[in-house]
Formats: sequence, C-alpha cells, structure tokens
Amino acid sequence: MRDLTYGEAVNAALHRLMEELPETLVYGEDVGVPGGVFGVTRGLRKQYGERAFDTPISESAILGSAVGAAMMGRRPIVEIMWADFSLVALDQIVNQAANVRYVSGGRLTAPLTIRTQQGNAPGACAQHSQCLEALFLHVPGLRVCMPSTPQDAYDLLVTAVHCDDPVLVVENRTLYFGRKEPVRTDGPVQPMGGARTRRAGSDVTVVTWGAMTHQVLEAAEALAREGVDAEVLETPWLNPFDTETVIESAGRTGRLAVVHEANVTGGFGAEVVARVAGAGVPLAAPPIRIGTPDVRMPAAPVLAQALVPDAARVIEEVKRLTKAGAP
Amino acid sequence: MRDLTYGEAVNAALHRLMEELPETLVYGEDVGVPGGVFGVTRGLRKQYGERAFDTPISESAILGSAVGAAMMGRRPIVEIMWADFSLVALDQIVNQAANVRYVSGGRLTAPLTIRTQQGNAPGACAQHSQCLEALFLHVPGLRVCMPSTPQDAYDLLVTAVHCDDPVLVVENRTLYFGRKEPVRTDGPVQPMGGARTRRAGSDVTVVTWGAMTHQVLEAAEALAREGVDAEVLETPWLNPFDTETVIESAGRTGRLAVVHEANVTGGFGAEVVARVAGAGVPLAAPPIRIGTPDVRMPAAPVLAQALVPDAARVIEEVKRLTKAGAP
Amino acid sequence: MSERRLADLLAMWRIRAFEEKVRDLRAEGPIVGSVHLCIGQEAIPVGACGELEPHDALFATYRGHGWALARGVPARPLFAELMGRASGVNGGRGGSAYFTAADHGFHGENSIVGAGAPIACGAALAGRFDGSHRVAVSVFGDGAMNQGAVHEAMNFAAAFSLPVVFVCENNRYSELTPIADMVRAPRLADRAAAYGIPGHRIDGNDAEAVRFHVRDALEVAREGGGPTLLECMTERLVGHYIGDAETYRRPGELERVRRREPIARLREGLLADGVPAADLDAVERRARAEMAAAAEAALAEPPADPATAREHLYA
Amino acid sequence: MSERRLADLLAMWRIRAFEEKVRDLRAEGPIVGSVHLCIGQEAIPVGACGELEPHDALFATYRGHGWALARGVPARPLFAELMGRASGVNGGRGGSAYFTAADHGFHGENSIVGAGAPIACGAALAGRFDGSHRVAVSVFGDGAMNQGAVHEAMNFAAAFSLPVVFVCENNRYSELTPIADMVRAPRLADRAAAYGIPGHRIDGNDAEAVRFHVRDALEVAREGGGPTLLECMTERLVGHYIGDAETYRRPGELERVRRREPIARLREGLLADGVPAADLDAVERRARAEMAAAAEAALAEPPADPATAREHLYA
Ligand SMILES: Cc1ncc(C[n+]2csc(CCOP(=O)(O)OP(=O)(O)O)c2C)c(N)n1
Ligand SMILES: Cc1ncc(C[n+]2csc(CCOP(=O)(O)OP(=O)(O)O)c2C)c(N)n1
Ligand SMILES: [Mg+2]
Ligand SMILES: [Mg+2]
Repeated sequence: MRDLTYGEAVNAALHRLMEELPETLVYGEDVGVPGGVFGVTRGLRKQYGERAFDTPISESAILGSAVGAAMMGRRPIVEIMWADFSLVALDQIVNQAANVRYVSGGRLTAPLTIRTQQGNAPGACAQHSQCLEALFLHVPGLRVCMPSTPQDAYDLLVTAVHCDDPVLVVENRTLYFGRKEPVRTDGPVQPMGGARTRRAGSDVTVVTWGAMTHQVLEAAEALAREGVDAEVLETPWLNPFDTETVIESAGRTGRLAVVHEANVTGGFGAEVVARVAGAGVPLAAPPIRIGTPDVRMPAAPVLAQALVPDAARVIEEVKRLTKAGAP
Repeated sequence: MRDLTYGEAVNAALHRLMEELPETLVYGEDVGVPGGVFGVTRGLRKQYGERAFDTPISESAILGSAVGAAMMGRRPIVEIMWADFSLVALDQIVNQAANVRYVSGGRLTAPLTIRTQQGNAPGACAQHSQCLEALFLHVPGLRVCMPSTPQDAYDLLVTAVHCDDPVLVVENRTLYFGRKEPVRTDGPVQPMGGARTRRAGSDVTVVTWGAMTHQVLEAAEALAREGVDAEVLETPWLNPFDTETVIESAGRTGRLAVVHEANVTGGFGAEVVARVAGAGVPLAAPPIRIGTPDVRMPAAPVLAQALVPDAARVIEEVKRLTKAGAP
Repeated sequence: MSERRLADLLAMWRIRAFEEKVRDLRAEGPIVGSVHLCIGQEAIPVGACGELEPHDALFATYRGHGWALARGVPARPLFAELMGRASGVNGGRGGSAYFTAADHGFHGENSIVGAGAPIACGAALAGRFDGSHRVAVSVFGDGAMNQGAVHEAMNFAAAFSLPVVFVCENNRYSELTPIADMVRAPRLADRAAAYGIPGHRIDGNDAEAVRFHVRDALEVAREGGGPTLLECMTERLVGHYIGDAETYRRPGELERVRRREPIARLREGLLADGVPAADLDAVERRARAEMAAAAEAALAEPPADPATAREHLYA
Repeated sequence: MSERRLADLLAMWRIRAFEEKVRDLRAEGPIVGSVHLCIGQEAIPVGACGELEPHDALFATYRGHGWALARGVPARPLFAELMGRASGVNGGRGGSAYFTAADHGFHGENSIVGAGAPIACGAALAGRFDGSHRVAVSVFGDGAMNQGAVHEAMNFAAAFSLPVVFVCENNRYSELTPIADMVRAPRLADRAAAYGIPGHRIDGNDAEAVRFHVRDALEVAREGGGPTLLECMTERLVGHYIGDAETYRRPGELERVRRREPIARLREGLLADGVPAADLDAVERRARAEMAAAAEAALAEPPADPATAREHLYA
C-alpha cells in the first residue's frame, strides 16, 4: 500500500504498465518531457525514454496513430488533455478504433487506451467543462470507465491497458490533487466491470459515477442524519455496465436516483433509468435523474454552481424522492 | 400541392429558402455544380450562382465557416454528406455552434442549418451506416429533427433555416428516391416541435422517428390485423421533443415501445423511456426499446438485416409487449 | 526489362479484370451497395507494392481493390468479401469499401477520407519499437489533401521522422468536383515543403516511374530519413462510384484520358519493343480467366451466417 | 512618427498593465480558473488592430485579452467578465478564455486550439454577400499550425480567395512544449506556399513591422487577392497559464527574451530618439492608473445573477 493522490495513482499505474508491458507507449500533448499539464505522466520520459513522448497539437494524429500502433501490437496509452478536445478527432475513436476488431472479424485488434479528463472546475469555460461520457457510451466497440478514487484511478487504468480493446479512461482534474489515500499498487490486474457499493442502504438507490460520487456520498451521510438510508452504487465501469447490481438494489430499495455531472437529456442516466424500467423493477416512486440542466456551461463560478449538481441538490431531490408515492 | 419524392421535397425547400431568404447560402462537398451526390441540391447553383457552391473535403472548414457566416448574419445551409463524417469535425458543432448564443448572452447568434443523412442502406460499410442523432441530442444549444415524409422533409427544413439557432436536419438516403407524394410547398413556416400521430390506437404507444417510421407503420397495420391496436407517434422533432404527447399517449394505452435505428444503448430511446418513467406514467408492462443491437454495422446485407430493426421485429416485440403483464 | 514490364501488364490486367468483373456483379446483383473502382489507376498499386516487404503496412481507401490485389491478397476471398460471403477476407463485414487483410500486409481500406493517414503513422511508429522498422504506406486521393487528418499525419510523421510513404493518387477529381477548383496551388506534392519533407509529382500511369519513386522513398524511410509525399498523377476511366453519371466530364476528356491510361500505354510500349501482340493478348486473357474463375468460385460459396453478426465486437 | 510610437507604447502598456492586474486579481481571488496572459506579445495586437475597419471581424484565442483591448473593448467590462460580474462583456459566461465582444468587432476568443480559423473564413465569406467585404483576422499560436482545422481553413480561404489574414503568434511554445520539437520545418510562414498564398515571417515584437505587414495583407484581401499568413515571432514573458512553473525554460532564456520584448525595445528606441524618460514613465503610469481604476470599478460591480444561468440557450 502506498499513500497516493488520485493523480499520483494514475502516475503509479502508468509506471507499472510501462514496466510490465513493454509494448506500452505513452504520448500526447505535453505528456513527455513536461510530464503532463497536471503532472500525471511525470517521470515516464526520464525512465522510459522514447516510449513516452510529446506530440504536436494534433488530436487526429494522436488518436489515429494510436489506432495504427495498436493494430500492429503496441498498447499505446494516449492522452486527450480535455474530453472536450476529443471532438476535433472523434472519427478516430468512433469510426476507426471501435471498428477494427469487429470488421476484421477479430483478425486485427486495437488495444489502445485513451486517457482524458473532464468536467467543470471553477472558472472553466464552456469548451473546457463538458462531461461527454454519454457520447462514448453510445458507441459499441469501446470500453469506458470513470474512476473517482485513487485506488480506482490506479486499478481501472491497469485493467484498461491490459484490455485488448479500445478503452476510454475518463478522469477528472478536480480529483488529481485531492487527499492521499492508501493504494494497493502490486495487486493483480482487476477484472473489467462491476459496481461498487459505496454505502449500503435500504430506502433509496443512488447510482452515480465520476467526481459526482463524492457529492453523492456526502449527501448520503447528510441524508442518513435525516433518517433517509441511501444505498450509493458507484459504477466506475460504464461499459461494461453492471446492470444487474443496479436492478437488484433498486428492486430492494424501491426507489432510484441517478446522478451525473453531464447534461440530463441524453445523459447515461437515461440509459440506467431505461434499463431499470425495462426490467420491470417495481418502484415506489418514479425514478429521478440529477444532472446538469440542459444548458451550456458559464465560466463564472457563481453561475456554474447554479447548474452543476452538488451535495445540497442531491439531498434535496433524494429527500423529495423518498417522500414521493407510487405512480 | 406538388407531387414530390422526399429528395425532391428537400430540393424544393432549398429553392424556396434561397428565394425567400437572401441571406441563405448552400454549400458542401459536391452540392454546387454537381447538385449533390443524391441530386438534392440540383439547380441551386444555376439559379443562385455563387450562393450555392462546392467545397474542399474539409468538414471542419465547412462547419466552422458556417458558424462564422451565421454569426455575421448569413443563414448558411451546409451539407455533411453522411452523418458519420460529422465526427471529423464535431468540435465545430458542439464546442462552437452550440455555444455562440449562450456564451455571448444572445449578442451573437449562429443560425446555421446542417443537412446530413444517415442510417444503413444495403451494402453500406460500418463507416457509412451509423445513426448518430443521440450524440447531437445530448448537446444543449442545438436543435435536431429527422423527417421521414416528403412533406416533413420540406417543412422541417424550411423551419430549420428560419430558426435563429443551429439546427441539424438528419435526412435518410434510403428515402430520397421513394414514392412521390403531394407536398404543400407554399404554406407558412411551420412551428418547431410537435409529434405526429401517424396512427391512432389504444393498446400500445409506439414512438419512433426517421426512416424507421415506415417500418413501424407497416408493423402497426399488420398488428391491427392480429387485433393489436397500436398508436404510432412519430417525433420528427427530437429537440425540442414533444414529451407531453408521448406521456399522454403512453398513459392512455398503458404500454410503450420506442423504436429507432440507432444502437440501443445510449440511444435517444433511453431518454424517451426515462422521461415516461420519470413522469410516473402507470404502465401495464415494462417499456421496451427496439433498435440496432450494440454492435458495429457489417457490410453484407444478410448480416446487416440481422441487426437493423424491421417491421417483422417490431411486430414480434410489440406483440410480446402487449401480452406482458404489469411489473 | 520487358519481363518486368510484362509482369506489370499482367498485374494491371488482373486489377482491371477484377474491377470489370466487380462492375458486372454489381449490375447483376451479387454485389450490393457503393463500389469505387480504380480502373485507370492500376499502375500506382502495381508500381508501389512490388517494393514493399511483407512486414510493411499498407493503408488504402474505399478505392482499394487494386491495392489489395497488388499486395497479394487473393482475388477469390476479395470477391467473396464484396459478395458478402462467409469466406470473404472479413466474412463480408468490410464489404467493397472497408475490408482488411492484415495477413497479406494489407491493413485496410478506409471509407473516411483522410483517416488512414494518421493510422499509418501509428503503424510506422510501432515498427520503431517492435524491431521491425516497417514502413507504412498511406494511400489517399487528391481531395483528401484538404482534410485536416492528412495534414496532422504529415506533420506528425515529419516531426518524428517516421518511415511513412504518403501516396496521393491525384485522379483530378474528388467525387464529382475537380481538385483544381478546390485548391489554389494545384501541385499538391509541393505541400511536402510545409512539413520539411520531400515531395514529388510523378507519372502515376507509369508503373515503372511509381516503382522508382516508391523505392527511393522507402530507402529514405528505412534509413531514418522520415516520410515522403508522392503525388501520382492519374485518371479514373470510370465514375467515382458505380452509378455515377459523370456529368462533370468535359467534352473529349475521357478520350484524352484513355490515351494516357496505364494499360494501353504499356501495351503500346511493349508492342514498340517488339513483343508480339498475341503475347499481350494472352496476358489479358489470362488475367480475365483468373478473375472469372475466382469470381465464380466466390459466387458459389455460402453467404455470411446472420447468426454470427454480433460476434467479435469485443475480445 | 514618434507620436505613433508613443501611441503604440501606451497601447502596449495598457495591455501589459491589464494583464498584470489580472495576475494580481487571480492571485487575490476575484478571478478564478485558467488564465492565459499575453505579456511579451503586446506588439502584435497593437500593430494589427489599428489597421482594421470597424466592420472587420477578429477571432482570437484564450490568449486574447490584448487583442480585445487593442480592438477597443473597454477594460472595465473585460475585468468584469474575468471576475464573473453581470456587467462583464458576456455577463461572466465567457470568462478569461472564451469571451466575445462583437459590438467592438471582437468576435471572440476560442479555447479550442485552431477552431477559430474556419470560423474566421465564414465571417469573410459572409462579407462577400452582405456587401461589407469585411476582412476577417484569425489569430492563433504556433502550436495551432499543427491542428487540422487550421489547415482546412487556410486551404478553404485560399481556394475561394477569401479576405482573411491569418496571424500566427509564434511564441516558440505550445503550452510547455517547444514548437521546434514538433515540426521539421521551423519556418511556419513557409506553409503558406502549400496553399498558394503569401506567407511572411515578421518581427512580432515590433508593432510597426506588424502594422506594415497587416496593412499589406489587408490590402491584398480587400482587393480580392485572398488570404495571407503572417508568422509573428514573439515570446511570452510568463507561463502558458497562471500557475505554470515554466520548468521547460532553458538557462538564460528569459533574460535573452527580455532584451527583445516589445515594450522595453520601444522604450529604448524612443529614448534614443530623444523622448524624455519622464514622458515615457508617464505613459506607463497613465496605463497603470487606467487599468487600476477599471479593475476597481469592475470589482465593485455585482456578480452575475445565478437566476439567469439558464437564459439565452435558444432564441
Ligand atoms: C471525411 C469524409 N468526408 C467526405 C466523404 C465522402 N467522400 C467519399 S470519397 C470522396 C472524394 C474523395 O476524393 P479523393 O480524395 O480525390 O479520392 P478519390 O475518390 O478520387 O480516389 C468524398 C468526398 C468521406 N468519405 N469522408
Ligand atoms: C484542440 C485542442 N487541443 C489541445 C488544447 C490544449 N491547449 C490549450 S493551449 C495549447 C497550446 C497552444 O499553443 P499555441 O498554439 O502555440 O498558442 P499559445 O498558447 O502559445 O498562444 C494547448 C495544447 C486545446 N485547447 N484544444
Ligand atoms: Mg481524386
Ligand atoms: Mg505558442
């Protein structure tokens, strides 16, 4: 066990992967010599030389070359500095990486890992604030995860790079410099998928992922003090998604809230609700979704705070949910 | 009234718009002199000269220049030949067009219209077959519609171009050369939004959009012959989406199926189901979603047919739905 | 010398016969959907592929049948692929415009204009670490030169001296639009200077010229000198896709083009060199017979099995 | 002549004083988030903007404060914008890196590298139809030259002879990475040849040189001659963003850079021409006082109202 921040845990995973998988490469804008704008790739260039390098500001070239290198047996780990920037080169993820295995009938594969980070942070503009996981989750052929703890930041990345398919690891820059936590860095490669019961409870099931997990856990503690016993399920793996655990929990508590930072409409919360509804899970009240309302993100923190869900809003809405009656 | 195919209706709308709005421009790859790879922009170059033109194969330049021209008071109508190709330049739609009005507080606007077409057609490869509306529907600031009839192909485009915000009009190439139908081409600009009750019914509500509408209507007729009275709601406008009509209908019939050609997971069907579930509409059976399973699209028609929903599958699944009991 | 030219002739005839067969099969029904033929452009793949090592990687476009054949992919599973047979190189999943045959060093067609160029860079990059030092060949059209991904790829390859040969098949049209109307500086090879790499405009209807320049570019690449851009001037004798009405052709254009086309030219040259017409006719007949047999065999093979349609999405 | 140079000095001092004030406000709290200062690069906006007509359009980047000021956007609503006040040019919605002030011909910053270049093409295109024949100026950094969108924009503008002036501020770094390591041909202006348009590398620390070349490019553009690429060599005296540890700097680098920086250089020149030091000091003081007053006024203004956060998404 090592005491690591979330960012340090990513870094530790990268070091381990470079060590244990000689076919890994780490590259992207400023990730080599400077060690990353968030310091997350620090030390790799020094230790692994040419296997870690800086690139031009060319997301299509970064992602496309990763697809090509992966086809030829490398395991590139490339960084897209902000998820927002993936939109200049989404073709390489959706039309290229996701098709390699399927179209070739498994004769070619594309085991690349795309590390990115997303979400709002105080003062960030509309072009540096989006949560875009739903876009990737609509694309068959990709794997997607969103760690929220140092241990998961470590484990999920290790699993992603060992995976033989393209994986997006969506980190969050507001977590990089958080509290240090003990992280097991010498464990085996964890299996892909699965939900984490971050808090057991019996009154309501709250499903969440990414940085929002921390808001939800804070809310759950506050709710407990008010007599509402929330079960918090974090689903750090969104593809594959652990539908069974969510259905089991929602069936047991009879109430479901899904919380994500992404805009509500078309967010992955809709998919979670649709799966639970489609499974015919009997609920005591209509399921709710808590997310950023359907609006762009303003830079002024005072405006953004009115939009991005926080613990207070989760408390309020979940409380209302637990009081609501059956349809 | 003029007898027009779907493609001719689009063409007629473009001619009307060029006529009545001098600030329109029509451009994209092969849309000028050649009149479009599907002939949909035929005659514009001849009639309106420089206002209709061909471009390099540069989707970022096409979309970006449309944003800039729209900011300065033009109403560009640009074509992205296949929705799949939008992925090389999605930034200009999501990070640029969608932000203009919001970030400037309404001081700048971006009244551009993006015409594209999507979906599978026999023999089309994985990079020319995707239904991507869910991606655009997760982006606040965009308007999105998907006409399925000649009249709507005409009306929706006219409305889109008159709209003061960025609008995506997602057509379907399998419809362009379909049956001629009488189209009213001299009517007023239709309001944005609204659902179409394509068939009234009392046993089950089937919500659908795009080319799938025709499969669903065919299925509904067959179902009627078997004693299942399906209400078919087409929602050609997906943003704004007419949630009220869907909820009213589902509440009345007690059963809900959503049918789209897009992949199921993360498709807009999830949003529709989540809204109905969230509204607490009492249903006699769990809602179902019918779409392309979560897989890439193979080129061989015999393989693709096993994936893309058709009338037979809609019949089968809706029949099962009407027999299913309450949760 | 005339032996190699005869071999070139055979290789080009194979491609043309393949494409003409495809055209027939598309008209008759067994092939469905959008098909882009390379009739008239055969000298480029034939000239280029002979110089490649088995471990080199080749990335083509939807107009890639000729490249696959020149790279050694057998015609039968190619026909099968286009006809959606289980025995196709991708079991019918790729189709005419998006198949791969990595076993033969053919790393795929691509139906997104320009998208293959960055992918080729990655294949070259991989070769730096796996000890193969493979060269990657990236093929695209004139129109693709205006796509951002191609620009990024050329700079990426140049900055890192990656062993990539960028082969631009300039057939003067991007679909239905003349490239001359879409650029201000029509010599696309000159764009290489922007990246600090060599660029040459060459006669793409002459397999020997293509061979010479590709060999040179490969040498530079293998010696660590980085990428080269080759603009191969050519013409397609057919539409952009099967069904293209070719309304954009100017009067007399196709006639002029036919005088330059690679097969007729090479035939003329060989005749002038004294090769008997009968020998040349035999080459054509042989190629046609091979392709007819391959197509017929593929036609008899069973279609892809719909029950397998969901397989191979993930590991 | 020395009058204009004094005006340049004042304009540059205004920008620098603005930026230094922003730095303070970022340290003290009223400004939050990522901020990219243009300290050291002031001569480019000052030289360029004076030549623009009110109806011309200007598209800058996240490093755009100086461009906005030089274009005539008042400092007070800019400070207010950065501090999230209702009175900000966008009511706090844009922030430091993504505001617009179209009333002043400032069509916006952009926080996606390279994305502004195609948008500028559209503004120029619009001018062809609305009778204004406006010129659009597209500003971006050296690193942006490797972004596909910039390539597409340059070709698009060239092919259609659009009146666009592409201003590349080459400050030798893309964030933390030297541009020299990311390209093989370091003279980015030479890329203009790829598009068949003029390209010039100029001294971006000399407002007069910038003015001359921008004027020339505007003339070409207004006469229908199409776009020009100007590579303005400069240096930022500060980090990429506030908080950048600048570990990438080489020993002595900043000292050398400071000898070239535009304000010190112009001051020296004016001193040599006999302008009294006291007059020059007065210019600095005046600029600082103006900016201090503007910042203070903005600071006193009410914050944006959260109740308005959902407004203006659609018409
Ligand atoms: C990104 C993208 N944009 C547009 C298209 C549609 N399209 C297919 S082929 C083509 C023309 C390509 O021209 P060129 O690069 O010259 O190649 P050629 O077809 O002449 O071989 C276009 C525009 C596409 N497939 N991908
Ligand atoms: C498409 C995209 N990729 C990456 C980034 C992150 N990023 C912001 S500024 C920057 C460096 C830009 O360098 P340059 O173009 O030289 O401009 P400068 O900052 O030096 O003015 C990068 C990589 C971004 N904003 N957009
Ligand atoms: Mg071409
Ligand atoms: Mg720079």
